[in-house]
Amino acid sequence: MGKKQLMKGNEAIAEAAVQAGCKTYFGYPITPASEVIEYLSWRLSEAGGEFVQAESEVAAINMVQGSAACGVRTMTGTSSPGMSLKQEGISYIAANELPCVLINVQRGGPGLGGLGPAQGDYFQAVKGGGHGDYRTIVLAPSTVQEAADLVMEAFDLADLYCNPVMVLTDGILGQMMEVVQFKSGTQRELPVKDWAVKGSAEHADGQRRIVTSYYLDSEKFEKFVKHLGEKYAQIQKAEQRWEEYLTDDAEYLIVGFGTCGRIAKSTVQMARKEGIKLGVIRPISLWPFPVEAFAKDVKGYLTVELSLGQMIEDVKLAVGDTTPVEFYGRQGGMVPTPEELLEQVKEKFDLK
Amino acid sequence: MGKKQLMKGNEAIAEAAVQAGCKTYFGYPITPASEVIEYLSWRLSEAGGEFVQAESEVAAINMVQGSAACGVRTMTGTSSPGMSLKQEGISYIAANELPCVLINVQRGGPGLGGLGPAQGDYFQAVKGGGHGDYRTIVLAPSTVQEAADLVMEAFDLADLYCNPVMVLTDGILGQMMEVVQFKSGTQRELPVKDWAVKGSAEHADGQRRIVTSYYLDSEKFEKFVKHLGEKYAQIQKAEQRWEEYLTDDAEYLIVGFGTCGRIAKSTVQMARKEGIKLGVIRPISLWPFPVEAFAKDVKGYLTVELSLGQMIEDVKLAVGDTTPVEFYGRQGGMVPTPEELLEQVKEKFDLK
Amino acid sequence: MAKIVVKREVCKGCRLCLDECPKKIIGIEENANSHGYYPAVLLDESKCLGCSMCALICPDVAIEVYK
Amino acid sequence: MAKIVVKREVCKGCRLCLDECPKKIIGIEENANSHGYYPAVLLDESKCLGCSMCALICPDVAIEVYK
Amino acid sequence: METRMLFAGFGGQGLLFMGKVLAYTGMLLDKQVSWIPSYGPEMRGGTANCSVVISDEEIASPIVNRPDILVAMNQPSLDKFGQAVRSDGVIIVNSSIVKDVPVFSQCKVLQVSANDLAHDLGSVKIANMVILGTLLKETDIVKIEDVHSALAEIIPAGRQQILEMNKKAIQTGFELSV
Amino acid sequence: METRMLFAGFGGQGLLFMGKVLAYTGMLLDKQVSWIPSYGPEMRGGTANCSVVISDEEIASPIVNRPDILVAMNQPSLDKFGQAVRSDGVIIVNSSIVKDVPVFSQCKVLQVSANDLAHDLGSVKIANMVILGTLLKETDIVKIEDVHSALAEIIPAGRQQILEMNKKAIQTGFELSV
Amino acid sequence: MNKVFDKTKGLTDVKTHYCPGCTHGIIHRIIGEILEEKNLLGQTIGVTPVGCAGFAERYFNCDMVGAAHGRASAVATGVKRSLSDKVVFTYQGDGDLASIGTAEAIHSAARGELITVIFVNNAIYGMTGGQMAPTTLPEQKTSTSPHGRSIEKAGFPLDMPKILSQIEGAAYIASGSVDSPKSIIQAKKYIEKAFDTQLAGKGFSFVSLLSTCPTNWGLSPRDAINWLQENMIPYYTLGELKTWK
Amino acid sequence: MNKVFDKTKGLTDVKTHYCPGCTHGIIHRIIGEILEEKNLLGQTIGVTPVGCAGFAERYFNCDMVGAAHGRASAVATGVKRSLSDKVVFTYQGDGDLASIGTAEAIHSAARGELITVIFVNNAIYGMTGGQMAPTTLPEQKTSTSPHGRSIEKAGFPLDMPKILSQIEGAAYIASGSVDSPKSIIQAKKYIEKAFDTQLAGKGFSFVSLLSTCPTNWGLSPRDAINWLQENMIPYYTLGELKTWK
Ligand SMILES: Cc1ncc(C[n+]2csc(CCOP(=O)(O)OP(=O)(O)O)c2C)c(N)n1
Ligand SMILES: Cc1ncc(C[n+]2csc(CCOP(=O)(O)OP(=O)(O)O)c2C)c(N)n1
Ligand code: SF4
Ligand code: SF4
Ligand code: SF4
Ligand code: SF4
Ligand code: SF4
Ligand code: SF4
Ligand SMILES: [Mg+2]
Ligand SMILES: [Mg+2]
Repeated sequence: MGKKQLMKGNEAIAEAAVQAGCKTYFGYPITPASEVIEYLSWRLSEAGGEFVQAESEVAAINMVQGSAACGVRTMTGTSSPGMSLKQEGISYIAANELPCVLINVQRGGPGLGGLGPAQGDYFQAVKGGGHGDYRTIVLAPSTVQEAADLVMEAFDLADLYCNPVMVLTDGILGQMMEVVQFKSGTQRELPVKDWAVKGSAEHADGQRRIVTSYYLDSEKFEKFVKHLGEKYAQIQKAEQRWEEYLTDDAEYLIVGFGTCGRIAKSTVQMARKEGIKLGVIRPISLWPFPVEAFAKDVKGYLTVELSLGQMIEDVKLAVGDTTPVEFYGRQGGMVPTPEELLEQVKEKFDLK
Repeated sequence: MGKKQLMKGNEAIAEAAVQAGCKTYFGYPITPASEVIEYLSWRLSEAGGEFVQAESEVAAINMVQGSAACGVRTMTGTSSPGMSLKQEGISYIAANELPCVLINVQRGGPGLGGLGPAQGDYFQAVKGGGHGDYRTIVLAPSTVQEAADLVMEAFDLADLYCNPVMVLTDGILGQMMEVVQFKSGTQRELPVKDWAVKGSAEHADGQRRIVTSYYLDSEKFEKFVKHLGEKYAQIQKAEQRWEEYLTDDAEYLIVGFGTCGRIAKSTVQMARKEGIKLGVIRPISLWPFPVEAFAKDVKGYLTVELSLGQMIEDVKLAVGDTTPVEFYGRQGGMVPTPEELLEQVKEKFDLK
Repeated sequence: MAKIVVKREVCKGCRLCLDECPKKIIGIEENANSHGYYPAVLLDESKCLGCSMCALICPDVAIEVYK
Repeated sequence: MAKIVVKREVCKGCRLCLDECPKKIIGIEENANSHGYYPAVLLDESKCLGCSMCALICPDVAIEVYK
Repeated sequence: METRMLFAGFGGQGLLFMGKVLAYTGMLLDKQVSWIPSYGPEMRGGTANCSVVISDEEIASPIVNRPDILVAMNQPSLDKFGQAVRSDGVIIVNSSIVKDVPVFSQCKVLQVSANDLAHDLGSVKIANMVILGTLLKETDIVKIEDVHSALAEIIPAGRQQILEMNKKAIQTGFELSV
Repeated sequence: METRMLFAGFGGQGLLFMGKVLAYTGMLLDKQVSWIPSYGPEMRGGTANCSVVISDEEIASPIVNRPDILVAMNQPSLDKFGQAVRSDGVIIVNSSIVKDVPVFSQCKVLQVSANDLAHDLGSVKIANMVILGTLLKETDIVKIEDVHSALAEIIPAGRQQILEMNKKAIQTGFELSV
Repeated sequence: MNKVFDKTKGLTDVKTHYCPGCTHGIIHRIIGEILEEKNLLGQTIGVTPVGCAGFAERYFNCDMVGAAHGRASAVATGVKRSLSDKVVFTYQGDGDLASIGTAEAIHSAARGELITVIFVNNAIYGMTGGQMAPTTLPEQKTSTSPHGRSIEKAGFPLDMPKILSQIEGAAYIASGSVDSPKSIIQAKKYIEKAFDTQLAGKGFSFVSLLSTCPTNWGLSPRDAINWLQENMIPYYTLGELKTWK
Repeated sequence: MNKVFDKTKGLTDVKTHYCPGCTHGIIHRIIGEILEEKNLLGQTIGVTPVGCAGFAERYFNCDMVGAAHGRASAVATGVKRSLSDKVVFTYQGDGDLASIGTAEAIHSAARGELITVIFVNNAIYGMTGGQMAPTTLPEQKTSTSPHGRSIEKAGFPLDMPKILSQIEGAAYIASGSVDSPKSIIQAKKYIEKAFDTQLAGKGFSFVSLLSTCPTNWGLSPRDAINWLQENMIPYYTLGELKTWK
C-alpha cells in the first residue's frame, strides 16, 4: 500500500490508472472531470505512457478503440455531455470486445445543464446509450479511496472480460479531496491478449490479427451476439458488488449509489438514534446490478437518486412487487441532506 | 385520405413528414434508412421546404435543434450507429423542450454490426441514450401504413409536448413496400409556438426569445428538471398506445413490437388452430410503455424481441412478478418464424 | 471640454483604460464596488480629450464619454 | 515473346484491360465464370508486348504477365 | 386467400421488379400486399431476393419463410429455398441458368428456359417477365390483364416500347406449356 | 469525534486553501478527512466555499449542511449559512469585511478583523490564516503544531518565506483574544 | 457636453460574468454596435457556443439560441434554413470552433451557408480552466500542457482563417485582433463586412479575432494584451484573407 | 518466359467484393505492393473505414483494425501512440474522411500524427448507394442530388489535399489519380513517399486519389474513367502539395 495522500477524486482516478498500468489516455476537457486529463497530461509521460488531448470526445473514444486494439491498457474520461458523444464508439468497442476504462464524472443534465453533481446518466451507463445489444460494466464509487480502487479493478475486469468498464462518479466525488492510498495491482490472472494487433511479425503464430465488428452474414452475426449474451450472463453472475450498512436487523432500507449511498449512512445513524431500524444497500456495480443484495425480508425500500428516478427500475426488478419500493430524488445539482432523507423514510413508510 | 400508393416504409415516412408540414430535414445517409433522405432530397424543396445533407449525424441533430428553435416542423432520420452519434443533441433538444421528429430504422448492432433488421436500440430509444433526465416519446409502427400515420402523429405529439418524438422502425419495415394512404393531418389543437426565435421584431410582445439549457443556479435547474418530470408523468398517463390481437379470451400472450408483433399474429393464427388460446399485445408507444395493457389475467407472457432482451424489463415492470414473463429473441438480423414462436410458446409454458 | 463617466458598479477594475488613455488621467478608486472590484475613475477632467480610447478598450462598456 | 494469363475466376469482366492494351489483343470470353462474370482473355499471344498496361489497370489483380 | 411468394436469383435479374409488378397489381385489386427486398452490401453482385405476399385480409407476418410460390432464377436460390416451399406449392425455375433441378416431392416444379425465350424476344433482361407470365398462368393470384394495367402504371409514360416488350414477354410465359 | 466545517466567502480569499490545510493536518494525524469545494463557472468572481469534515471514524456524508464551524469571509456567506450552524457551534467572521453581524442565538460568534491584521503582517492575502489561527484556538480539532507541520508539507520547499508568513498569521489569529 | 460614447443598444444591461480585462467583452460590444447601427437587432438570431461566451444569450440584445459545444455553426445552419430572411450569427471560442466543432465550421463554409461566424481565439480553453486549445502556441503552458505545448506530441496550432480561406463556399474571411483601439476599429470593420456578406447573399462569412484570457494565462489584463501582441500576432495570419467585392 | 507481373503478397487471396471496374482495387494493389516492397507487411497496422473499403481488412495482408465511419484517423492515432515503432495507415473514402471524419483528419494532421492516410475520392458515397459526397462535383447527379448538386443549396466540393496542405503538422500531402497506368505509377510514388514520411518521423502524410464508382455513377468502368478524366481531374488540385525533402 502506498503512502497516504490527500487527493481530489479526479486526481485519484488518474493516478490509479497510472498505477494500474494504463499506457494511453485520450480525452477532452470538461467540468467537472478536467482534473483527470490535466493530471494525466504530465503524469502519463512521466510514467512512460502517451497522452493525447483529442479534438473531441468522439475522436477520443475512437483513439481508445485503436489503442485497446493494440492490447494496451487505455482510458478516457469525461462528464455527461461528453459521454453522450462517445456512445457510438463505446458500442464499437463492446462489439470488438476490447478492454478499456471509461470515466464519467456526472454533472446535471439534460442538455448543457449545470455543473452540479448528478446521477442522471444511470440509464445511459447501465442500459447502454449506444446502439445494439451490448453491456458496459459500471462501477460506482462513493469515496476517493474507492474511486482509486475501482479504477484499478476496472482495468482488471476489462481485461478479464474483454469489455469496456465504466467508473461512474459525480462532480462532488470528482472535486472532493479525501485521503487515498494506492494498492498494488491485484494479482488476478488475466487472459493473454493474443488477439491484439501489433504487426503480424510480432505474433507467435505469424498470423495477422483483425479487429472489426462488421458482419455480412446474419447467421454468423447472430452467433456472435449470442456469444456476447453469454458473456454478459457470466458477468452478471460473477461480478455483482454492493455494500451493506446495518442491514442485518433493518426493517427499512435506503438504496443509493455513490454520493447518495454515503448520505444515506448518515441518515441511518440518525434514524437508529430514534429507534428506526434503517439500513443501506449501496450498489457498487450498477451493471451487473446487485440483485443478490435484495433477497431481504424488509418492510420497504427507499431508492434515493440524484435524478428523476432511474435505478429504481432495477431495484423494482430485483425486489419484485411484494415489498414496496419508494423513491426520493433531487435534481439539477441539488443534494439531499441526511435529515431530509430521514424525513422521507418516515413519510413514505408512515413512521411518524 | 389520399390515393393508394405502393411505397417503401422509408419513403412513406418521408412523404408523411411532408404531408404533416415538415419544413426542414437534416440527415446523413446510412443503410437501411437512406431512402428517407433520398426521397426528401427532392420532395422537400418541391413542397417548399429545405433539405440539407449534413456532414455527419452530429451536425444533423444540431441543425434540427436550430430549426426546431425557430418553431418549424423538422425531422432527422438515421439508423443505429447514426442514432448513437445524435445522443448529445437529443439530450439538448429535450432540455430545450423543442419539438422534432427522429427516425431510427434500426439495423443490427453493436458496432458496425450488420444491416439486417434489429430491435437492439430499444434501451437507447426508450431509456434515453443521452445524458441526464429526459424522455423521448417513442412510437413503433409495424406496417408501412402505420409508419406513415405515426410520423404524422409524431409531429403532433412533438408540438403538443414540446419534446422530441422518435419513430422506431427496422430494416425490414424501412425497405418493405406496402400499400399506404396518407391521412389528412389531425385536427388536434396545438399550442402556439410563441417561444420560438424568429427575430425579436416578429414577436407580438416585442420581447426577445432565448432558447438555452444552461443553468448556473442549481435550485432553478432543479425546478426545471422537476417540471420535465411532471411533463413526462403527464405523457405517461395520456399517451400509452398498443394493439391487442385476440386477447379477450387469451391464456397466453406474446408481447412484441414492430415486426415481431406482426409475426406474432401469424403465430396466434396457427396456435388458435391447435386450440391454444394465444393473443398478442403489440406495444405501439414504447415510451410511454403501455403498462395499462398488462392488467390482464393470463397464465404467462412471452416477450419476443430482435435483441438479447430489452423491452422485457418494461414488460416485467408492468406485469409484476405474479405472472411468468418469458423471453425469446433472435439477433444479428435474424427474424423468427411464426412456427418458431409457436414452438417457444409451447415449450416455455409446457403446452406439449 | 470633455469627460468620461465610469459606471462604477459595472467596472471590474481591469486597468486597461488607464494605460490606453493618452493623457494618463484615469486612476483607480480606493473603495471597492459591491462586487468587490476597485473601479476606475477620471482623475483630471480638465485634461480629458474625449478621444474615447478608454471606452474603446473597456471590455465591460463601463465608460461613457462626453465632449 | 510475352503473354498474359487472366485468372478467370478472379476477373470481373470490367473490360478496362481491353482498352488499355496498346495492341488491343484482349477480348472477353463467351462463358461466364462461376460468379456470373465474363472474363477477359488474351486473343493473340503473338502480339503481346508484355508491357503490363493491362495488369496495371486491372482493379482485381487478375492478370499475370510473362515475358 | 393469401399467397406467399419468394423471388430469388442473382442481382440484376429483375427479381425485385417482378415482385413489385405483382404487388402493384394486388394493390390495384384492393388486396393487401407486401414486398420485401433483400438489401445491403450483398446487393452488389451476389444474390438478391424479394418476398411478396398478396392477401385478401390483413397480412400478419410479411416475411416469407415458407413460400407458396418460389421463383428460382439461379442455382443457389433453388438449392437454398427449394425445400422450404409448402406442399402443393409451385417452384418456377429459370432453366436457362439452373441446370441441376432436383426432385421436390412436396410440390410442382416448372422449368422455363426464360433467358432463351427472352433473348428471342429481343433482350435477356425480360427473362423475369417470361417467368412472371408462367407464374400467372399456373396460379390464380391475379389475372394477366390486371398485371398489364399495373405495368402500364409502373412504367413511365413515354416508355411505351419497354411496356410493350414486357407485356409480350409475359404473354410468352403465359402461353408456354410447361 | 467528527467536526464539520464550512468556509465561505469571495473567490480569491483563500478559503479553499484554508480548508485544505485543515484537511491535510487531519490526514497527518491519521484521521478521516474530506474536503469539497464549490466549483464551476461561479468560481470566477462570485462566491466560493468549501466544506471540510475531520473525523475519527469513517465519514458517512461528506456534505456539510449543518456545520459545527462556519468561517464567513464576506457578508453574503454569513447571511446564507449563519442560521445553519449547529447549536453549540462556532461562527468566525472576518469583521474587516462583514459589517453587519446579526445575533445567532444558537451558537458562539467570533469576530476577527482578519484583513486588517493580515495587512499589518504584510499582506491581506493571509487573512485566511489569521482566521485559521483563531479557529484552532477556539476548537480542539487539531493542534496548532500539527497545522504547522502540515503547512510545511503543503508549501513547496524553497518557498520558506511564504511558509513563515503563514505561520505567523496563524499565530496572530491564535493569540487573539476575541 | 454631448455623450459621444455610450453603451450600444445591441447589448443588454446585464453585467457580464467575464473576468476583469477579458477582451470577450470588447468583441461583444463591437458586434452589438454593428447590429444596432445596421438596424438588425429585431431580425437577428445569434447562436452561442459552450465556452466562456456560453452565457452570451444574456448579453446580446436579440433572439438567441444556445448550441452544444462546437455545434454553433450547425445550429445556425438549422436556423438560417428555417428563417432565410433573417440574419444569423454565431459566436464561438477556439475550443468550440477549432477543436470539437471543426467539421461543422468547415462544412458550413463549404455549403456557403449564409451565416456569419465570429471566432474568438484566445489560445486556450477559458471556461473549463485553461486547458490547451488547438490554437495554443508552441511551448505555451496550459493546464494540459504544463511543461509547454510540445510540438512533437501535440502538434502545431491551427490557423482557422487560413484553412477556411481555401474553401470555395467561404465568401468573406478576415482575421483581426482586439488588443488596441486601432485593432478594435479594424475588427469592427471586418465584422461589418461579414454581416454585409450575409445580407448580400454572397456566402459564408467568418471573422477570427485574437483575444485575451488573463485568468488562464495567469497575467494581468495589460500583460495579457502585451503577450497577445508579442506572441499571437506574429504567429497567426491576419488581415482580410478572402473578400468578394 | 518469366513472370514480370504478379499479384503482390501485400494483398490476400480473398476475392474483393468491389464492383467490376471499380478502381478501389487498383489503389489496394499499389498500397499492397509498397508494403511488400518496403518489407513492412509484418510491422504494419492498417485501419479500414466504413464505406466500400469497409471490408478491406480481408484484402490487405497485415494486421488490421476496423474504425467507425469517419474515425479511421482517430483510431490510427490510438494505434500509433500505442505502437510507435510500427507503421500505421488508414484507407478512407471521401464520405468517411471529408464529411463525417473532417475533424479527425484535420486534427491528425495538426498533431503531426505519424500515420499515413490514403484518401479515395470517388465523388460519391459508394457503399450506401450513391448519395452526394462533399466531393461531388457541381451539377453532378446523385441519389441525394437527383437534379444535380446545387451550388446554392449544397455548396462547393471540398478539396481536402488543398485544405490539409495549409496545416503545419502535415509533412507530406499529395493528390493523384488512378485512371491510367501512368497516373497509377505516379500514385504509387506518392504513396511510397507518404510511407517514407512516416518512417522518417517527419509528420502526417496524406495521399488523395481520384477513383471511380461505375455503379453509382451509372457508367461502364471505361466511361467512368473517362468521366473522371474529363470532370474530376480539371476540378481538383493535383500533384505534390507539400513535401519535406
Ligand atoms: C461535449 C462537451 N465537451 C466538453 C465540454 C466542456 N467545455 C465547455 S467550454 C469548453 C472549451 C472552452 O474553450 P473555448 O471554446 O476556447 O472558449 P473560451 O472559454 O476560451 O472562450 C469545453 C471543453 C462541454 N461542455 N461539452
Ligand atoms: C455513423 C455512420 N453514419 C453513416 C453510415 C453509413 N455509411 C456507410 S459508408 C458511408 C459513406 C461511404 O462513402 P465513402 O466514404 O465515400 O466511401 P465509398 O463507399 O465511396 O468508397 C456511409 C454514409 C455509417 N455506417 N455510420
Ligand atoms: S476620453 Fe481619452 S483622454 Fe479622456 S479619459 Fe478617455 S482616453 Fe483619456
Ligand atoms: S477598462 Fe473598463 S472595466 Fe477596466 S478599469 Fe477601465 S472602466 Fe473599469
Ligand atoms: S502485356 Fe501489354 S500487350 Fe500484352 S496484353 Fe497486356 S497490355 Fe496488351
Ligand atoms: S481489367 Fe482485370 S477484371 Fe477487368 S476485365 Fe481485365 S482482367 Fe478482368
Ligand atoms: S476565463 Fe479567460 S476567456 Fe473566460 S472570462 Fe475569464 S479571462 Fe475571459
Ligand atoms: S459502389 Fe462504387 S465505390 Fe463501391 S465497389 Fe461499387 S463501384 Fe466501387
Ligand atoms: Mg478559447
Ligand atoms: Mg466515396
